[in-house]
Amino acid sequence: MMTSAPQSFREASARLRVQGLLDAGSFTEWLGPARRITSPHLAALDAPVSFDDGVVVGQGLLEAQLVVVIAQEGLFNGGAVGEVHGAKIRGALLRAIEVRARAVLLCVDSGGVRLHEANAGLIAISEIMRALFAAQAAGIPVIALVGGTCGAFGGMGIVARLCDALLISEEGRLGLSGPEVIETVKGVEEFDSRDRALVWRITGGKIRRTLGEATLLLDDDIAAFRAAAAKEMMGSKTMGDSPRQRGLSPDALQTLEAAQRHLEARAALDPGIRDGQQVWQHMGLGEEVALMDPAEFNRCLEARER
Amino acid sequence: METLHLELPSLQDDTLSPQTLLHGVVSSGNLEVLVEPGPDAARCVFEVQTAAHGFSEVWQAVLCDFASRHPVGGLTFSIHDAGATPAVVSLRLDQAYQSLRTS
Amino acid sequence: MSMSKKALLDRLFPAGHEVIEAGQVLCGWGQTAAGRVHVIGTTEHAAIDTRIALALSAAVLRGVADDGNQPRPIVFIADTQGQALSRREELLGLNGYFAHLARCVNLARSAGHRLVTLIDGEAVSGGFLAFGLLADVIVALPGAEVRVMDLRAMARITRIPYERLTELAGFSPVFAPGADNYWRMGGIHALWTGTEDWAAQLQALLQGSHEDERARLGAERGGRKLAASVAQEVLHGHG
Amino acid sequence: MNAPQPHRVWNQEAQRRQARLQRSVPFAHGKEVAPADMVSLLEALLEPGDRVCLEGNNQKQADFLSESLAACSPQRVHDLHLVQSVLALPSHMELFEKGIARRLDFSFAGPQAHRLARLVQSHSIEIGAIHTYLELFGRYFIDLTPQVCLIAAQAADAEGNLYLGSNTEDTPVIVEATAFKSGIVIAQVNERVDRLPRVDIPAGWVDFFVVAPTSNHIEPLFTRDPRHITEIQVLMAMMAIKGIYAEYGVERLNHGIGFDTAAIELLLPTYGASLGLKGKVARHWALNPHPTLIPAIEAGFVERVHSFGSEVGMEAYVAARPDVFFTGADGSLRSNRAFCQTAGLYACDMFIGSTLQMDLAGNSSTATLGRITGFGGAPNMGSDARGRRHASPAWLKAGRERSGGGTQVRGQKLVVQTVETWHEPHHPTFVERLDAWQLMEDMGMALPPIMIYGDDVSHVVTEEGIANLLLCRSPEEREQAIRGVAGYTPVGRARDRTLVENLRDRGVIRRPEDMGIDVRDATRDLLAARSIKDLVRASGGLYQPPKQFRNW
Repeated sequence: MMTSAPQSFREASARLRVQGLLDAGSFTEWLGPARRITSPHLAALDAPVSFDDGVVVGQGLLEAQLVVVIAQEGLFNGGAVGEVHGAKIRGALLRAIEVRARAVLLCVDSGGVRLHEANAGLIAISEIMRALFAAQAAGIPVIALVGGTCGAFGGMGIVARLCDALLISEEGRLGLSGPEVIETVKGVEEFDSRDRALVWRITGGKIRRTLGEATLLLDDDIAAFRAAAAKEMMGSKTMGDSPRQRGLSPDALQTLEAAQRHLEARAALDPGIRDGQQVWQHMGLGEEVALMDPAEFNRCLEARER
Repeated sequence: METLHLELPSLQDDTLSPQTLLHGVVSSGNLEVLVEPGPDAARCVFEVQTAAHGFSEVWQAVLCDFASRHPVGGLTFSIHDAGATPAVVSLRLDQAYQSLRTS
Repeated sequence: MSMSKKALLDRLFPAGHEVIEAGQVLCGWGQTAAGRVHVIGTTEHAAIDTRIALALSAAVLRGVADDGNQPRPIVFIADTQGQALSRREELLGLNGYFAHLARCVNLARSAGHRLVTLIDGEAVSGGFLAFGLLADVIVALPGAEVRVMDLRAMARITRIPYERLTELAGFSPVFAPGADNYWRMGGIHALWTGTEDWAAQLQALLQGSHEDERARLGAERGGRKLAASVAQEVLHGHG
Repeated sequence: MNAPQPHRVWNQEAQRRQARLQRSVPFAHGKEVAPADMVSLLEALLEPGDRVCLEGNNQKQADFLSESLAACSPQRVHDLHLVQSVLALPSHMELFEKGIARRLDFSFAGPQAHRLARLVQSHSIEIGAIHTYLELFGRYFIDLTPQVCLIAAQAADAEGNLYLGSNTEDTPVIVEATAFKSGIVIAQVNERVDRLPRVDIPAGWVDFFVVAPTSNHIEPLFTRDPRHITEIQVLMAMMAIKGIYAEYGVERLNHGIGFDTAAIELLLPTYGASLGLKGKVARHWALNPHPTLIPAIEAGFVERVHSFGSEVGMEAYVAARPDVFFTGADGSLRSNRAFCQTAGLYACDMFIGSTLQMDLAGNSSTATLGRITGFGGAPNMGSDARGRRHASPAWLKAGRERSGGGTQVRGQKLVVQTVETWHEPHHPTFVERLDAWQLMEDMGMALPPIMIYGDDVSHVVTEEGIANLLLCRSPEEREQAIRGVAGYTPVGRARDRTLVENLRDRGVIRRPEDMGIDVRDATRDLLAARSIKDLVRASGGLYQPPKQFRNW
């Protein structure tokens, strides 16, 4: 009836994201909701459970290429990782190796560890990290997609940064400790979590892209995420010519040594810089940054990076 | 959590696809509903787990209306509810039914 | 260096060690019966910030580069209260520094370094995830506190009464702080007591598999019944 | 014979004013008072028992003056009688807690509703009455004229002329009542400038001004983030637009604030346009500059808006749309609460707003136990003005429906309540008895604090449908019409199903499907903006939302 707006990635459920990212009708879910593998730990605390424990995993096609897709549901317990939830992600990463997937699409939408099963969640995230390394070692690129309501925080903020590419929307957030936690412990002067503009200048898609932590800034549009993920997948090396292999590769060491220098340089930024605004000022960018749309913003940064 | 089991008469629609379907999300004021084939073509089964206590009468009323509004005989609806209002419950059930028809 | 850390090193490496502490970061070597091992870690319940994360990753990279084709084991001493809580650190992308550290640790594993973590003091949440928890073998020393969050804070955030949490913590290892809980869940391989010969025990850990066996361990020990089976089902199941 | 009494003095008020000014001399340089001297000045000129108006509406607040008053010694300043629109600041409450003020006549106490109720119960405060805005403004000229008013303005010049900027709000009516009845007018300003953009209050009406250390506080009360609009609210907005706006051809209207009405504003340019309603409904508004109205303005739906006050972040947008908004020569919004309330009461054909509770007679209230919120402007907007004489199609049609085919001598304002049947699992909107009755008993009030009287309500919109109360012919029908849209609340489940179906057949109750609305179409995709960022885009970058609403 009406001309429909682009389908918001942020507003879509994990299931709808999966549907929109993959070629139509190509998705097969593993351990789907009908299996009812819910969290016994939530139930023990009389908290609501979900049929898929808040994460959808399976395989499908992206531009006719076999991919594994993992999508956390940010609205269920803040997308937090519990025992079942974590095991599903780990299993899916390992299965990507088995089925020789062309890539893994990891839709991170999580505050980190689920407190109701905190110990299981913490170990699970460590296991996810190991499985992710294994997939990468097998030459399968893992692409993080961040644009949900919870962003990528805690252990899942680390996991997102382990991926080969990180696609983020302006609404997406990426960090370690949530602003509320910092405010609670260190006081409102350190971090006013109610100042949304500040929160986004510290953790939001634009500043993450500016610092090179995100590969690309995207519109809040599932189709934009799909197109960017496909491009990343096609641009990545295929299994045959992967530089990642068992044993010490001089390549890998040098890459990490270069990353070390890069991160050291960033940490040496003027200690007075505590706000994304200052980072942009430091780069000679002004107020105009705020209203630039993602395409314009990527172009602006690419021009500087060249 | 409170649980509720309800079996209600309803017409059957043979054209509905027999696959299972999950609709909605368990988050504050919302619910998820899993639709699956049920045991009896003339009845529909509801399994509800809800965080809101003391609302079994309201649930009964909402689900009765739903079962009489649509031909959902032969289906089972399993619901995890995190405090949805009856309006949201009805809407999600209607949407789930609609998805069944179009999938 | 604190007396306790020095005593720990003396006990682990009676044949000698040379470990420097600078800004809550430990770095050096210890002598075992099987040869030298790298010692890398944190002290005084360090809140891991970008500086510490960079010092740790630099130490790991140096170890990998120096050893070349003769990778020696790395012993991590974990003593961390978690990640630093700071706006500037978040702005810098602390999670990215942790990811980098994790990559370096994984590089060391790929290069054939055996990785052993000894928890001496505290091991909390993000600070633990970044390096200690990634080792091939993880050991809690006596008095080690391992946790994500204490129960009072957890009660406040989850709005579950504290009394209910403490009651449940009595029989479930899944959320309450405690090295023994992590042992039951397979996240910690061994709990050492005060009376054993730690040098010999460490020695025994310096060889072994690089596989991640924690989920299986958790199932065997009964503390984590689903992680292994669920991952296996996803890996081999049919939908 | 009534001969003039020989000894009667006819200018006692003016003499008293002179004495006050005399006592203030040491603390002022001409009209300008240093912030540090403000407490001394107030202590010098105020007298126990004075009627004081401390300007503060739900937007701008004379916060510095309020804090200064609260810092006065209760030995010197006490038993004041406050006559003011809104109690919003903690310092307002301190005045009563310290005994500086004792009696209160007011309209609204949203943020301080709990504290106010506690003060009433501990007898620390005497409440004269809780008013609507127009009522209180009226009494400023009859029996509640302030002796001293403490107001807020944007800027002053050296002589004491004042510029009010976008938030004129209550200032003119307060100053008018005070200055022309020998009162003292004291203003706090954000800045002193050599030349004002325009003079809103002439220096001759102003006795003192102070440049406050920080700019006066303004709450962005009328900003609703479209992110939080639900599908249910979209559905209700569709019903309201198709079943009421289109049906009656409502051209002149006021919206209450809330997500329900924000949804309507955001559906006009999409759903409304698809029904061909552009230019036919919602053309003239009495409304604050709601950011959610931007898409409808840009789409050409909205022709004119007059405002009670302004809204933070809308300044540049308003200045760039002078054909739509009332603006001064300097470009800034000209708002005026008293005039806009009058406009809402007499010149609008419809009010639509939400409430927390409604009873079987259609009476509604936002009062809940332990809170005295008061009324604000809704009762004026949401009432049929019996003084109205001019006709319009919407007014005539509603009047025809009410008269039921009898001789029609008047029209009827459309007063629409749009509510979800439950606002939370344990809080049904429809109730047998309003909490307001209990509150009345607890607080010793003369009447229950009812926001909108049931006999003024023309329509109730819920997710279940629309009840047209104009068509009800008896209290029983009215009750069943309300039950018939009350969903699964206890009130709704106690409906007489036969009677309700009867009412549906007569069009008294209409379900979405009766209006040709497919519930499946009610998705957030219909919203012309789904985020604050979308609103900024729609405004061409002119709307500058406050930081708590931005994510950039």
